[in-house]
Amino acid sequence: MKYVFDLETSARALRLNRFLHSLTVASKRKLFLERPEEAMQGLSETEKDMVRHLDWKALQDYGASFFCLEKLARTKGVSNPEMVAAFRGEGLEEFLKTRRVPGAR
Amino acid sequence: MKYVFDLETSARALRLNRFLHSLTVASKRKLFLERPEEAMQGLSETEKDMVRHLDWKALQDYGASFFCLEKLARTKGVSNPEMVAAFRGEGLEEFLKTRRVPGAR
Amino acid sequence: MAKIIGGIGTSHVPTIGIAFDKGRQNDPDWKPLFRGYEPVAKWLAERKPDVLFFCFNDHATTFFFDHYPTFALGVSEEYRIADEGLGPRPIPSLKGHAPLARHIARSLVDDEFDLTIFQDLPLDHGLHSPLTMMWPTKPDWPAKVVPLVVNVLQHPLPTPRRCFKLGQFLRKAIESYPEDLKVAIVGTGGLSHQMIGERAGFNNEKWDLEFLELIDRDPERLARMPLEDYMRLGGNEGAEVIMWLIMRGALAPGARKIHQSYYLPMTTAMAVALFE
Amino acid sequence: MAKIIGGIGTSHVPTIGIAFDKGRQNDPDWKPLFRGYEPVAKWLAERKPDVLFFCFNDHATTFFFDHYPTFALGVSEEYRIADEGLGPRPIPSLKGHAPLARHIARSLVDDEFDLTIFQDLPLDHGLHSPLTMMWPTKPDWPAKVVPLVVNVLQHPLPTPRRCFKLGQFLRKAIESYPEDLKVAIVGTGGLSHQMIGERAGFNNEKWDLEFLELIDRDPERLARMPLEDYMRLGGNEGAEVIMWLIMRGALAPGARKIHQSYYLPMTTAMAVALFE
Ligand SMILES: [Fe+3]
Ligand SMILES: [Fe+3]
Repeated sequence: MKYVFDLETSARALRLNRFLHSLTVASKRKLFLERPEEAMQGLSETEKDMVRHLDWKALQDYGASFFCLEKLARTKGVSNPEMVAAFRGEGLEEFLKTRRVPGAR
Repeated sequence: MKYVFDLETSARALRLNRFLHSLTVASKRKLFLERPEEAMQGLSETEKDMVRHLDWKALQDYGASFFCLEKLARTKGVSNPEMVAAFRGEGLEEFLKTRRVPGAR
Repeated sequence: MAKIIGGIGTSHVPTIGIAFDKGRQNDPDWKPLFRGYEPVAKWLAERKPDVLFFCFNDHATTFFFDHYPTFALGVSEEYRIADEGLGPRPIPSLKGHAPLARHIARSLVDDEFDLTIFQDLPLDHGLHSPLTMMWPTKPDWPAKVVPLVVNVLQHPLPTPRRCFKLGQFLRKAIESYPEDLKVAIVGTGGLSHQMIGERAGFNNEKWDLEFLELIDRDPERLARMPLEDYMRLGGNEGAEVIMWLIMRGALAPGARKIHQSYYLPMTTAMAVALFE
Repeated sequence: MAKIIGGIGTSHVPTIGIAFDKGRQNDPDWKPLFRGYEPVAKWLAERKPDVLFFCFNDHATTFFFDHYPTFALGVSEEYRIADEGLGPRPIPSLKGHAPLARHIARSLVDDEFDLTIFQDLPLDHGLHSPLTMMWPTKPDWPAKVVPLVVNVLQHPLPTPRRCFKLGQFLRKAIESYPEDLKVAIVGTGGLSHQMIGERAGFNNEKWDLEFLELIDRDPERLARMPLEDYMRLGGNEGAEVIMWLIMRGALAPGARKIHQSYYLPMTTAMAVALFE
């Protein structure tokens, strides 16, 4: 898989990415944190499930833009290295061992 | 006055044009027709007054885009020939006399 | 390979769509307009293009001035009908040819056209007021569209030369699409009209007829004309005919006009022309 | 006449902004980064440009994929700080140089760049994470910005050659502005990083240092490289360094790099370079 965010991917995952993007709005974040199921109305069951479990790798493979995923990560207090580790199929600690300055995040 | 809708005009009248443009949304139109003052919240007093009086010429001179004004005209049941007549400083009947097929509107 | 089978130039006045929706085909005030489109509708019914590539402008309906593109290409499978203040017209949603549109996007961006890409947005009368004059709406549209939205509202506008060049590279883009598709190009807008200022109501039949001649015989000359000349000759809003240049640029240089109709009932000169 | 006094290339990693906001200037993990920006901050304090022209990308914050521009130029007097999921950063709204921006818009559209024009939209860390390393935020920003948002997210992206050419015409646009203004160009992004896929966490220090050399000595060679090479060498997301080419294209051909710093602590190689 090449993981290039192209027009085909963009179209396929537009609804999911729109939801993720909506978390840039404070009131949407609040709703999502307090009543996630209500906030996710309109997503498919597959999409909801990936979001419920913060399954970063599944979300990515489905077509979520990394930059839209960042909005979900910030909302849930997850750092980028945690997401990157998940994409690599590693735990955070394992990933940080490969970095020069593990504290710089 | 050249009446070219350029970036300076666009910036100057952005708030007014945004209001006019919002009338493409059915719920905004309904609000405007039922409770115009509430719908116009956020506009300046000058802007509100021009909208209240459907003062097409003043709205145009202020920087309203013709295509945004069309949204207000449709909402209020005003035809384009009526607006055009107002810009010329004529009444509708007077303007229609200058047209080849006055019924084609 | 995909092939361009012809081109259509047409006005996109909103009242054309309203006249259609109200069934005014035989109203004496509108009959000449409908008659003028009949040869075009017939040509489309016979030649059966798989895709109409539509060059038109949005009228501050879907696109607003806080984020305004010069050229915006639609890449969706479907486009809703926009609400312009009277509710959406009672016509089916448009079907987009997404794979062709995405191919065109890649080809044009590679050839240094700085496109905006849009999807899942509704389209206004700029596209579908002429479309209902040419294509049946029942039981559904007969084929698909690819929409190209052009800025002719907020200056600076693209130059006439840029529009013509875009057409030429659009031809290259379409002809490099691997599937066998028949594509017709539609350029919309004009002819002469001015909706604003003291000169509102302005028309120029002489220039209109000259334009209809030049777009056939000498489009390069139109491409060299500055936008200011279009505004002076055809009215501020009439300058939108630069969108016909995209269509003309996409046709084979030897393409010829095989039909033309011109009708000037009210504020905008309504024209349709067919090229093959 | 306006004059380009120099250029800056810089990463725009969001953690740079967070480190600044948390006052990590002397944290051993961040100190090397802050040190690297000191000569740039000093140069700006001394040379006092009136305007920073910023080439950067939005991160699906203000611009969403339903309407996505290749090149979007901001023409506002002011830009709010965007909320990217943590609330807006505690820094002042940015002041835009609207008259210069509008002049650039006219000049570039005339030179066949198909810009999207935006106004009254908030800007994300792509612009202000590097900005706070170089400019004081108190009592307010010392001068104005003109933002150019580039698509490096949704393929097709503009070609490296197109970016370089845009820089060259940007120079022409700025130099034809009648007012005496000192302008510095900032190109942001990179260096090597990949945030997605099995290769997430990828870096390439060798390529990064080569890039920092070529952007100084042989930008034409960088302009000729296909985007695929940038992605292969610098990672999918690292390909965003094509935005440095806009900056480099806008500088005098004889401009030279007078400072460089490189720091690779985590997932993205952070670099800053100054040209005069
Ligand atoms: Fe129009
Ligand atoms: Fe970035």
